[in-house]
Amino acid sequence: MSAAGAEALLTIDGVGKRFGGVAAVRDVSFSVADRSVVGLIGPNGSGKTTLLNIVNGVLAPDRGEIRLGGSATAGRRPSDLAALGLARTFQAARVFRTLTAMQNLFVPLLHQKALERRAAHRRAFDLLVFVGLERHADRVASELSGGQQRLLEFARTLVTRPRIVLMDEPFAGVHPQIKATLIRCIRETVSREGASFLIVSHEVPDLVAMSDRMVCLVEGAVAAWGAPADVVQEEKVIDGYLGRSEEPA
Amino acid sequence: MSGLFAGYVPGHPILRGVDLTAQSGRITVVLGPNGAGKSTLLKTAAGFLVPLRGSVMLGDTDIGHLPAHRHIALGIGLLPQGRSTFPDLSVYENIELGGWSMRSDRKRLAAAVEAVLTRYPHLRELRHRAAGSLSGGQQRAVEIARMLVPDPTVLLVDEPSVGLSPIVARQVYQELRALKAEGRTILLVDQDVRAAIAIADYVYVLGSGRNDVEGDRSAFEGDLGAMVRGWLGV
Amino acid sequence: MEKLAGSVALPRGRSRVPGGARRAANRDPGAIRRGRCRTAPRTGPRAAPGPRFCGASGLRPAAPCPGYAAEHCRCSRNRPMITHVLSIVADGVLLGLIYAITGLGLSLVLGVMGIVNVAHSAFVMLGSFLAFELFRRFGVDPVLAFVLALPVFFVLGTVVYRVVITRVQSAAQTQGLVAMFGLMVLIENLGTIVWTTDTRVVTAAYTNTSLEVGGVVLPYVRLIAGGLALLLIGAFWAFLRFTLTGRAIRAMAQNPEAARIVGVDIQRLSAVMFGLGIACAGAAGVALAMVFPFSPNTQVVWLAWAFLVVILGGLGNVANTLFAGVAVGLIQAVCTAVMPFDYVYLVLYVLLAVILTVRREGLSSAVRRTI
Amino acid sequence: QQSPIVIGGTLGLTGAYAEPSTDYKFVYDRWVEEVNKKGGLLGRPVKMVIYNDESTPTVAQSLYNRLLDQDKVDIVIAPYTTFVGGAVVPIVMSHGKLLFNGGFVGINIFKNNKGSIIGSFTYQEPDYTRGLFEMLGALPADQKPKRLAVFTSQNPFTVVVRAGIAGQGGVLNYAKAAGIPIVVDEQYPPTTSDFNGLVQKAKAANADMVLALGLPNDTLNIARSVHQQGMKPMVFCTCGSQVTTLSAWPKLGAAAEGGFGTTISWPTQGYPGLTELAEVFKARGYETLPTYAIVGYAILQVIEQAVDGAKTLDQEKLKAYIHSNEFKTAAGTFRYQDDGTPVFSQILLQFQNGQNQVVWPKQAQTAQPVFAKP
Amino acid sequence: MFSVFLIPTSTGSRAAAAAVWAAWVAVLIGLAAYGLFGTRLFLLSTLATVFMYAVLTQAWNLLGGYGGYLNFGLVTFFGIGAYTTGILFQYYELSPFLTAPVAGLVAAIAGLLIGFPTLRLRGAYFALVTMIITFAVQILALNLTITQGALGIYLPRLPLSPLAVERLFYFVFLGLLVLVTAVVWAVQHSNIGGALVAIREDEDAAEIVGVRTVEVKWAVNAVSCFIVGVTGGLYAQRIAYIEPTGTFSFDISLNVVLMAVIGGAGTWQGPLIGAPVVLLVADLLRVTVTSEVNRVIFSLIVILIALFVPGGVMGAVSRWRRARAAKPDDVSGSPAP
Ligand SMILES: Nc1ncnc2c1ncn2[C@@H]1O[C@H](COP(=O)(O)OP(=O)(O)OP(=O)(O)O)[C@@H](O)[C@H]1O
Ligand SMILES: Nc1ncnc2c1ncn2[C@@H]1O[C@H](COP(=O)(O)OP(=O)(O)OP(=O)(O)O)[C@@H](O)[C@H]1O
Ligand SMILES: CC(C)C[C@H](N)C(=O)O
Ligand SMILES: [Mg+2]
Ligand SMILES: [Mg+2]
Repeated sequence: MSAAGAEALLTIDGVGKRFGGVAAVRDVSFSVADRSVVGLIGPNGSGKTTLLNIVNGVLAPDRGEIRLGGSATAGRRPSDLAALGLARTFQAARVFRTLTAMQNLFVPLLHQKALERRAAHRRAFDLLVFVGLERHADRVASELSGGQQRLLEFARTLVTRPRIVLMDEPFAGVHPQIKATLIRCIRETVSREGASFLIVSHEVPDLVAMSDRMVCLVEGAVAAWGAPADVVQEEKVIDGYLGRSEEPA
Repeated sequence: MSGLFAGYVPGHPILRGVDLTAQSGRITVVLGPNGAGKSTLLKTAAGFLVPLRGSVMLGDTDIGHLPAHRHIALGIGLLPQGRSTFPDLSVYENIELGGWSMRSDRKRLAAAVEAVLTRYPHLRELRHRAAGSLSGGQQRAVEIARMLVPDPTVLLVDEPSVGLSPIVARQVYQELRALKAEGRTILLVDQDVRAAIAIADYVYVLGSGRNDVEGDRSAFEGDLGAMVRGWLGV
Repeated sequence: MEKLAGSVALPRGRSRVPGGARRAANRDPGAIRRGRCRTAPRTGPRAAPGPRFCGASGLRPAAPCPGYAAEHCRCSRNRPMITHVLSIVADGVLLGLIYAITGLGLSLVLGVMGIVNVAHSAFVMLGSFLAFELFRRFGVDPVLAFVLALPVFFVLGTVVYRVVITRVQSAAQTQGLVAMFGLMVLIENLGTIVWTTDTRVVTAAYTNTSLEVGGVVLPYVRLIAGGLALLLIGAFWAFLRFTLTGRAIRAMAQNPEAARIVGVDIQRLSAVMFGLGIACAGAAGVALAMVFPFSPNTQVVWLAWAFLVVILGGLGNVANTLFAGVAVGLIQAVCTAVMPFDYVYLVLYVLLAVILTVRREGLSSAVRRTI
Repeated sequence: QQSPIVIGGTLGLTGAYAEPSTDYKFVYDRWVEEVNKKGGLLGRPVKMVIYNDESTPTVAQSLYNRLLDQDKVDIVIAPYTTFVGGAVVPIVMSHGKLLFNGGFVGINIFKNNKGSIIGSFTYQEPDYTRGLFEMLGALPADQKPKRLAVFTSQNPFTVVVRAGIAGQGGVLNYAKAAGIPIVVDEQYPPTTSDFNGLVQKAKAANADMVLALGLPNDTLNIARSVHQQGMKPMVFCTCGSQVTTLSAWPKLGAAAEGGFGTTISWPTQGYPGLTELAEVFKARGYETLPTYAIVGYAILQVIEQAVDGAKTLDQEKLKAYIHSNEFKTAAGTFRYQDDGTPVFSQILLQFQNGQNQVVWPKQAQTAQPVFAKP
Repeated sequence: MFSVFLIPTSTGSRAAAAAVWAAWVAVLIGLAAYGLFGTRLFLLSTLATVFMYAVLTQAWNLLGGYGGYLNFGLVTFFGIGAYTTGILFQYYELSPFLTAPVAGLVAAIAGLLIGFPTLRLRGAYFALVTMIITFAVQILALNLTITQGALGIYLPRLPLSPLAVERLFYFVFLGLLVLVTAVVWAVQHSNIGGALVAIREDEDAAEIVGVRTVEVKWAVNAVSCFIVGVTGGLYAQRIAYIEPTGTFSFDISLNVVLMAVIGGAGTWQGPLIGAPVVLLVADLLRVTVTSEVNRVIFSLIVILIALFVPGGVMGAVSRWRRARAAKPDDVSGSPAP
């Protein structure tokens, strides 16, 4: 298990977290390099969301350390981390229900400098066009369908030009065609804006195709870490996660 | 369902003339882009939305105007999109409440809960945990189990595999097959086109609140990519 | 508190005199408050040396009032300390039970339906007048009235639900609040028209008698009211915990949409729930009428106590409502015994705010639920 | 038909301090009827405008503005209770009107307005307990109470009942003069709901005299607690409001027995209108004539006699007339002092065998005071 | 900490928007004209009270309407403001007109101190704790020497005719209202407004997407308390007699919430509509139905509004607008190619 390289943007080092009797995350270490996509897979309840919550500052780890761009994140609030360029989506989409789609994209811009903000306003609309919500720009978010809310959330993470984005199952419930667009978008963001992504998804083939590296959690611990093609070949991963009866669906 | 109009804001239908038949004992799949109205369709069928026009028929009776809780009594179960557990109740209590419609017969209820727990043994292990503390996938499993307690004959299933790991997702589709084999009627909405079509008997595609394409599974199995592009009008 | 009072600088170089500055009080009516004589020593800003106990009896000395230098200690030595402490505890617990029952209905309605039922006190008032009228017209004992109040107010509650709440439930919480506010004003003023604003008392045969156990005096009305409170709270606790309907009610509180999905008739169950909440309010009104004087205007003070209990106990949590009520009662009794009464409520409120903020209620569960 | 003389004011018909307002209202209505039957004032009919101020000072202010400006009332009468009344005084004064005040006490407010407020309470806050202490003062030294407990509501008038003004009057000063030491001296917020703890304090201090300086609800509450705690103080006085004259007092049962209280006058004194008033109230189910009915009626009698005597509605002339004449009212014969309050007079009542009896002053006595033996 | 930056809005036709604006301006001019030339004392004084409550409601609206933090203890800061000017007058004979900003400052500081623990509470807990704090502060006011306890503080009435006094306060509160409304408008149309709504909808998510929720709530609460404190300070001069029971009356808090909700919480127009509706109706009833029946009728009206105008007047307006604006085509989602 290779730990963080010096240049890594996000380093997760020996992180553990228990909820009462449940060890949700144990001794997890891996890193997300600058300008890269890391796929995070693992069976249900293996601790993926919990890990994102820890990285994100929502939960404090029991042990271990997270480093973002070289500095430890311990004790920082989520909004501090957001200011450092961290953005995320949620497993169950969380949009601001009474704000319009457009206004939803403005929320993350509150503490940005006025100039950047003006630019971001323009960018916001482009992002809506991109995820296909431009016709819904002025509709309140609660009136969007489940998939549309997810797309809106996706757009919301990108509006601030984050350095690293955590995504919890961004493709769930998204139409295959749009999913392809999103994947393209992610790759382009990496190459053009130099952002990094840590993506949780159960859609393994897509993830394999887009990730630079991949990590698999099983029962809270890292079961495999490395090149995507290798990870999905690992016995442990196949046994615990993919199953073998058919080829991965 | 025929000529169905339904929506959330008065004078503002989302579904505009949908015709759809779910053959009894079959799996009928509904596909469509985000926002096409698939979930709206299921909600209408489950009684959460009252059709503005058109009818929802169960056998020969129009159930469109019955309140939601009557639908359960008629054997219609809904697995909604998104998350719908009771976070502070235990898993057991969550599942037990699935049998709310059988509350007058406690013995039957207890037996039904028992049967479901036997069917999903991993939930039995979790039964004392608060549902809100489970992972996303575990909660989805609770919801599926909860839906099955009253032994519904018609299942309205909205994106069942979202958030489930591949193994479990596959199990879910197998489960759906098994449920069909037990003679239940299933109306399945899904974005996992491949998996859905694989178990479908008949497929509808919705676009913008209207029927778009429909046909047997065989018609869809061929060139999936082309079909997908087809609905999008690219 | 002394600090607070003392830290405010008196202007224009007026000297600070221990026990309160005594100013030439022409344009200054405040001066007449200054020469206080109190049970607790209040000698100057920071001089209070904490409670001073008087002999072994644990009683407070009388304050050194101007002119009564000889009267520093007024302790009765025939009441041992233990009796005194027990009296305070008994007083606190009995009072706490009354607080608990006052908060119960409010907690249920707020916890389950999310409605800040400011009309709670109005139903309490109606309960009190039910007891009053039954007693005056038919000589019905308040204990019986308590039992009768439950079905009567249950029906009243479901009617109010059908007429008012159903229409506001889908809208925001504030809408329900406004409706309940209107209802409160309506009921209070109808009450004023029917019963006028005169203060009323219900005096049953046992009202003016007390039970004395080892020097501790327990008024019968308080014992009875406390017992009834315990019974009612126990019944509700069991109901919510052990019956399927109770679980459905809790489920509804957590996720109404999902409750509909499993086939719960939300409207009906909510009506039941609201009815139960109002039944509690009515019964609480009867219990209060047994113990305290009341009028259509004054029962609103119980709203504050009910809210206090609810926030301390947590929304919709029956067992905690009981503990919270008793805790508030005990704190009040103990504070009353050891400090000037005019600061007791302040201490109570501040303590409450502190407990609450330390516990940070309502935060943790929100995180767990949705992320 | 001439245009009517309009008398206007507010009452807290609803709200926290509403209790006596219905009594006032009843008396006002009755008086208007009487006066108009007699042909009105100055030959003009009398009309009374009474708004509901909801026991709220701001509302009362706005309503007095309306009364003075829109309704153009000729005579202004005060609302009930000091904290509402205190708020309207400046408004009435700035319109150059007299304020006929049967609604509240407040010696400072009277003084500050130099006789422009005409009162009908015959004793102001510092004097509330004067009668009681005068009666006790007449007792032999060894029969006086030895330990006094005082409970005071934090209300603008009861705090003065307790402390007096500038060293004058008030329980603190009277007790000192009478040589009765104070062993418990507690103030409570107006919203206090339970007094058991307080009463226990008095009991623990072996108080043999308990003064409840509060409004009706709290006073009744204290009375009941005192009884339930098994205290048998030699003197228990409801010296804040005139609670023993209210309908609820007898309903306390055993707890009411022996309680002292004050009022302004007593039907046996035969003041004009008093007996009739008492009868009317008896018919309404009141065992005792409420004090509020007396002061409310008395102030209207002052108005009636002043207007008839001065033959004008001009406020300055009325003021001059009032300050230089005597008025025969149900509250006694008024001679006004410079500050606009009538000369002191008070009746001390004790509730004996289910009935109020006058126990002081001697000349009005209907029964001897009875002191419980602790 | 953050700058106000107006964000573009794109709904509605320009002509209609212009008409609405024109109507608002016309109302304002009409009110100013009445203030100058009107001679009815009662109306002037009632309107001054309406303006005062509208200011309070606007201030409440900032955190309560947009942010969803239902403050049931607004009167705490109102009372603190009133007592600040009252005490400054009592001891230093400073006119409340001079010291009103100080009152605002003191209230804002109190708001910061009280906000520190309470703003972490959510939902009903926050509402109830703010209410309890009012009671606590009221008891302080009853007990402290400097406030003169239950006796209260008298301020001299201004040496003007009653009409001039009311006219003065009419304009003082009207001016304040215009100012405060402008602030609220700016907030609504800036990122802060969006952030506040985000906090109302999902505070954790707002924090995670980068809103410094604590700071935002604090700052907005302080601004709100400042406005309320200034208003309270001026109120003390107007009523000329402050004492704990009335100045810290829970009714004031409740009334403000009522007005906000009836007008439409979370919109800048809501308080402008809610305050007059509630107060004028109540006043009209008070003078037409003089018995206690007036409150019965009032309460029935309140209940009917709650039942049939959900979301308040502005809620009804926006629903009507949306129903009109929405073309059926809008509804169908078709994703971008
Ligand atoms: N707040 C909590 N309290 C108690 N246990 C928790 C809590 N949050 C998560 N857990 C437990 O920790 C484990 C990991 O949960 P987590 O949500 O991280 O899984 P996951 O990998 O995201 O799964 P999924 O793919 O199903 O979303 C699970 O067993 C879950 O039940
Ligand atoms: N509560 C609501 N109020 C108003 N409009 C709504 C509401 N929910 C959904 N809509 C609208 O109805 C349309 C259909 O939504 P629906 O949820 O049925 O889509 P869907 O086909 O299930 O999409 P997805 O695949 O994204 O879940 C969408 O345009 C959406 O914006
Ligand atoms: C000022 C008034 C309120 C006083 C009156 N004597 C009372 O008893 O209440
Ligand atoms: Mg997860
Ligand atoms: Mg859907």
